[in-house]
Amino acid sequence: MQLILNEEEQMVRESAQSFLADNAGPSLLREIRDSNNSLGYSEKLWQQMIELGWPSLLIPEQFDGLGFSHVAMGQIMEQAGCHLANSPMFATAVLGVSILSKEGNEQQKSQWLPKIAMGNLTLALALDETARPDPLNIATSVTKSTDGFILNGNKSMVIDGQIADQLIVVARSSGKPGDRQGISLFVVPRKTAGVEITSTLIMDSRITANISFSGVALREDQLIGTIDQGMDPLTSALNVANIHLSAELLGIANECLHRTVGYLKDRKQFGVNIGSFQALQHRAASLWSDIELCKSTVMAALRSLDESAADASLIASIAKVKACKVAQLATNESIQMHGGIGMTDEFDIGFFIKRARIAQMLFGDHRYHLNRYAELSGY
Amino acid sequence: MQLILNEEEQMVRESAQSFLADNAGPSLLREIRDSNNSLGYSEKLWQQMIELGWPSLLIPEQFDGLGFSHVAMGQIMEQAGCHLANSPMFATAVLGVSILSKEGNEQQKSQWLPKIAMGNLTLALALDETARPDPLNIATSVTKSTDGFILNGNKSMVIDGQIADQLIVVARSSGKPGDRQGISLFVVPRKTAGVEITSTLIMDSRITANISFSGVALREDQLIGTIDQGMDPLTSALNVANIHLSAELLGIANECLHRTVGYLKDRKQFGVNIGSFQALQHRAASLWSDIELCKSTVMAALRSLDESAADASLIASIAKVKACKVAQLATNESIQMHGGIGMTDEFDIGFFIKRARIAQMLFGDHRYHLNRYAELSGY
Amino acid sequence: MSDLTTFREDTRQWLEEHCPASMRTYMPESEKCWGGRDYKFSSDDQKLWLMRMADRGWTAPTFPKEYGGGGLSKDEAKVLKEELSAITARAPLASMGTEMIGPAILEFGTEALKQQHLPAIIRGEIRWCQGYSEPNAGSDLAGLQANAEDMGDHFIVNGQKVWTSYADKSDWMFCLVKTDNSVKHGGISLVLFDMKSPGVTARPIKLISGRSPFCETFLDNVRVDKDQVVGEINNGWTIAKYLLTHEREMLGRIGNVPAEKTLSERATASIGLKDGRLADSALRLELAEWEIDFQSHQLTIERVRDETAAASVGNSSAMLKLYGTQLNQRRRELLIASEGFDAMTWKEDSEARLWLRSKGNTIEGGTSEVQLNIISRRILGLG
Amino acid sequence: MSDLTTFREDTRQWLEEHCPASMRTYMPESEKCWGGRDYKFSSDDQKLWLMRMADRGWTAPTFPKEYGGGGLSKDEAKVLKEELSAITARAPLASMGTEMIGPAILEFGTEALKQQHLPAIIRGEIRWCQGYSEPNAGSDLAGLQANAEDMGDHFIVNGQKVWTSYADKSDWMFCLVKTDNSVKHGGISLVLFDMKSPGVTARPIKLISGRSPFCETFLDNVRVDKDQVVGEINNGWTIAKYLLTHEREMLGRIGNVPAEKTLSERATASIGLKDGRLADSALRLELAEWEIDFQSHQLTIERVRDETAAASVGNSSAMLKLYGTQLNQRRRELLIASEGFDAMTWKEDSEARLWLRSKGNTIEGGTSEVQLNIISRRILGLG
Repeated sequence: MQLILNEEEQMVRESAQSFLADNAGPSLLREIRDSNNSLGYSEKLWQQMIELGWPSLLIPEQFDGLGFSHVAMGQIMEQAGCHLANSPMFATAVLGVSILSKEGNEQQKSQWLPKIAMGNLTLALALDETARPDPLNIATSVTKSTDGFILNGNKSMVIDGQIADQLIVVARSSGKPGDRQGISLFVVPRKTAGVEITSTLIMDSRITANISFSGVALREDQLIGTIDQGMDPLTSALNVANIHLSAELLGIANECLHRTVGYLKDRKQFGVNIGSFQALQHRAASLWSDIELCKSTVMAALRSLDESAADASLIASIAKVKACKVAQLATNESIQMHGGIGMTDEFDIGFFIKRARIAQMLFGDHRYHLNRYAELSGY
Repeated sequence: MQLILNEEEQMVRESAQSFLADNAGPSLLREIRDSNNSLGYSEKLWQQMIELGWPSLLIPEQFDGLGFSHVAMGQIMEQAGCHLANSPMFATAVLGVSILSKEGNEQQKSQWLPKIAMGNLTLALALDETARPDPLNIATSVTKSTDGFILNGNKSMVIDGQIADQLIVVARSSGKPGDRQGISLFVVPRKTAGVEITSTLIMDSRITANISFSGVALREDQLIGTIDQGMDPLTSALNVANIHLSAELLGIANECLHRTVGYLKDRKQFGVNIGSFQALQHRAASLWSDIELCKSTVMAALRSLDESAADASLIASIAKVKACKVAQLATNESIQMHGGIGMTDEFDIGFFIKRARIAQMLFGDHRYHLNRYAELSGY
Repeated sequence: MSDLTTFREDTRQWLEEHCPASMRTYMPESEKCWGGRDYKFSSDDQKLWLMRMADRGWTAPTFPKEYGGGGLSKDEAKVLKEELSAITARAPLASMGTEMIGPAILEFGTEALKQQHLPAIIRGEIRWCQGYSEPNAGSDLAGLQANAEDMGDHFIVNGQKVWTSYADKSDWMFCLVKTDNSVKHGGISLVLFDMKSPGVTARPIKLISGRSPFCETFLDNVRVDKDQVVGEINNGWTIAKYLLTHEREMLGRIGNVPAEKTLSERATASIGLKDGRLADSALRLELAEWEIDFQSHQLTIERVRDETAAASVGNSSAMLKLYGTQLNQRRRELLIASEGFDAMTWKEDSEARLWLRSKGNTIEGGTSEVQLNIISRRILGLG
Repeated sequence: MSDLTTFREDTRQWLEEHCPASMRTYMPESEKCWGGRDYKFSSDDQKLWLMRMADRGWTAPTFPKEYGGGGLSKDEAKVLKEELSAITARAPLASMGTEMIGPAILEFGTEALKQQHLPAIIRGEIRWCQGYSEPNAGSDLAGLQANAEDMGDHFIVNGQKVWTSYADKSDWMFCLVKTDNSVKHGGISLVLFDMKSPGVTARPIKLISGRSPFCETFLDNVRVDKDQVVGEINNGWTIAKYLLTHEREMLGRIGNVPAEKTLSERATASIGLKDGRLADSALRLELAEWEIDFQSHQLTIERVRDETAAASVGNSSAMLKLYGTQLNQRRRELLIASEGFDAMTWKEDSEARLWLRSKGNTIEGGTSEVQLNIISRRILGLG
């Protein structure tokens, strides 16, 4: 396995880096927040991303996509972390595309993927029903009807659910909450009778949706994959999601280190730069080392997605554990080393700790994945 | 609850401190080790302890003891940790006396306690059967015979088993390994037909015993307490043991800090005392703070034994978790901060890490007690 | 002992009769009683409870009776504390006066200052704030620059203070100023002035939690009479250190207030048990470790007090502050981990805000790094 | 790529034919092949395996063929490594020669030195040790004092080295000496000499583990010919730093050898499962965390190599050493925790000894503190 970027990936990384440095960053996020923007992201930034072809990155060429690697997309996610660039990218072009291009039938792929590639369609995964993620804990139900299915239930914390054109809904077609068997996936247009969407502002200034489905009628062709067999494709999609979230967390951690080292060189107390204090030096050095390890796991995890590695679940949990822990350390250390100023809303570092914590929690925090790793390893 | 020593306790502490500083210490332990002493301790030191009345400290006055507090005895244990003073004190005068004076009948008490007080009798608790402590995991069996019981089974890691005059044997009189019910305690003289004792040298230069019981005939009056009801008194005794081991670990941790701070002031590199490096200062300060917390839990735990607190199990686990973790940190940090010299057998610090680890493992390490604390707390 | 027993019984009975039922319940942060000129009591009971306790001087139990204090011995005060906590009585007053400047005036102030300030502090009539840190004097507090020009019978103070807790809601400030610029560190005095004095402006600072418990305070030609200097002029650093010790001790108890539910109760309610164990096995162990450390810290506060004859706990306060603030951060981490996304919505009463706020605990009142410096230098003799 | 594929196939086939079956098994520490003049092979297969690999130069795969090396490219060497590990082949040679002084001679030595030393290193005929640390020059290595007096065509060396790994079993030493005493740091040269030279005495140091992998080495009027200086006289510090980087990289891989069982397999065997989970819930999570960190570290070694064109990994070696040695300590902690008292008996092969030995990992080859200094200065630019 090559743990370095190839030329194409390097190009994507550099382009994301310079584009987001110029067009995103904490100041844009602050502006979005303070203007009570109801999207939770900048429509202009999203349009620019579309122009750059980012939503099409993971879409195969035959569906008008670029067919780039997960490693390439991971570079964008990492830079989105560095520059706190909110957008529908993750929910649509990473998570949604992964499900559709892997599980969708030819008809579904040709219907949706080209639209996504053009930036004309956004998706959201309606999965969680409880405050703590657990993909087995699905009570939302689908029952057979004469010409399709009826969907009932409630979803919370749906990322981009407030704007997505189509919802990918995880529902239980048989069995009871906790069962692996009996999960099915459906595409449901937001504008369907019986679908009710309310927005919730969360800590990192994004907006998520609570969605209720009351007797929503679905056609057969809205089913993605096989009835009752949705858990495996869902697991694959969550592995993809967690690995890309790890890339985002890596970006956040790295940016926090970078800003903190800059501050250590700048801030004077007792007549010297506080970066001359060995206790802070050692902590910064230790953080840098942790980030180096995180870089390697994220790179290997992204590469393993491209190589369709058999142990993707294990690798995803390794990457998420490492990225969550490193991001937690980096954000905490960056506030502590900035001192009082880091606690103020006027200063930027607070945006990073907020965003990091949401990304940590999404689809399972380090505790969840540590346990999952041990379980998958048979102990 | 008073978390300071009363006059009597202060006197015991000071006397233990000065006596052990003069008569024990790493050099004595080294001598014992290098002379292949088959006791694992200095007989002379033990005789001096007897003269000081230490074995009689916890024995009630009506049985010729001093009737001092656990807090007082804890001061001796702590100093024994500081000065690495091996002796039969712990197994006989702490663990053995606790069982006998709480669970023994009048006849048993008058038979054994005065002898212990005089230094004429040593005890050992034959409990563990597996490499990882678990008091419920008892397979050693007693079965009813015409005029008493028959004992069969194997015990390992019996502290002072190689020298004890009488063994307190934990055996199963009914039920199966893992059951709380069906545990019984017996006093068995070492010189009993069917008792075979072999010695094992362990890392801290002490000697423990593996003991096998083959068809050992026991009389009714060798039973301590009630048949099948031994688990509660055993639990009490292990609480006492773990709290006193915590005191010993506190002594070790404190001595390691003391020696390390001394070395930091002494050792020069780069033309300055290494104690002038802030990274080491902060680690030493952090260790000192942890030790301060440990002091408080040990003091409170000892006091709660004297006050027969209802939640002794919870308190014992708190003390043991804290003491194990602090001792582990202190011993590791002391070797690291001493650098290469700390790794040599010629230097003393290695004796502390070895002793600490055995005391940590005895009757459950921090992981065991952390789990036990959560269990006892109902989560 | 017998005296103490009598005192305990009397106290218990008095509390039974005088502590209103509504004041024996869990106190949300928003119902803390701060007192002061403009304070709006949240209930009649809150006011009654303050008045009754203040009448006995039990808002400042160990302060001398002559200034309105309780005049209790250290042991009696401990008994009072135990009896209050036995009925989960709310603290009648949260006050920088009784906790911080009051003890300093008692120790270092003139008789006139004592008579002027202590009774009002004890009765919760005047709310105080602390003017210490400056933008360029954080960890290096002694490097402060707020300048007090000597005008004979008074000083004219100019400068800027930062991180002044609730300056916008306080009546008076105790403030460190530079009265001798000829020395780099030193030449510092502790002065008291009314926040209504001309030239005082307090501007709230918004924190990452979205709240503003701190202010920037601008001092623009503020007149301070010389009789409002605590201790000697130019010798304020001694008193500052004394106050910092008090502050550390106070911050060591941060978050340590009676709560509706314990941490493990809240975690169990959110996460649920599986086979009798908290379903999140990693969080379960972290929780147990926190509870053990928390109890160890509580016991250490007690032990240090038992060991110390003086009112202040001295250098140990650095350790208590270091550990107590970390514990509060860990508490907040465990709470948001327990509650998951419920804690992440940006509502007014979101756990997220308390979690974010707690990140400052290891910075305010002297960073953890400063505490470690104090311990390694003053206690271990390193450096 | 096609060339590499061919190389892989050829290599696989050659290994299949030439690696003895007994050399494809887990290697206990005691069967490591050190080579050297007096080495006693533990089996004929061990000797055969060394000879066969040495004949191809694959004991030093990237060394030039002219000196007996394998002459492989970096990519080919990676393939060889993968193929060796695919059949769990034992390392044919453990050598300070191929790992440390060999690369230094290649980079800095004269042609004569290369011809004299490299073939013997590659064939495992000469075992080397490293004379760096001194009693008063540990972390402050550049403060060393061993003195080399210039006698025209040779030096006379006097001094004491410490922590010399296996000096008592080695044939030659590469040694840092002071050739110019007029400067405090600097004036250092790297010299080579035979351990049989008159005046060299090696005395094993007993460690807390009861074993003696290190020696004190006394140098008493030891003659060293000037043609045995590597690089320029007085410029040895440059080469020393190069070698330290190599050493760090090597130590970063400490404990990372094929084992009979993985850590979690050993823990499961000792502790057992309960409801499918390791019965010790705290140890279970520590184990998972270790395995995750271990894999992250392995991937980092790989990534750093992929990123670095040069043979050496440069400053990143400090991070690899820092983390790798901590991981080995954690491994040993987890092993004794898993095995409990079985690990505590003081037998010759006790886990206790390996655990105690591992405490030195974060000290030898530059303490963790030195590594953190290197990272903060050279990489982060702090200080």
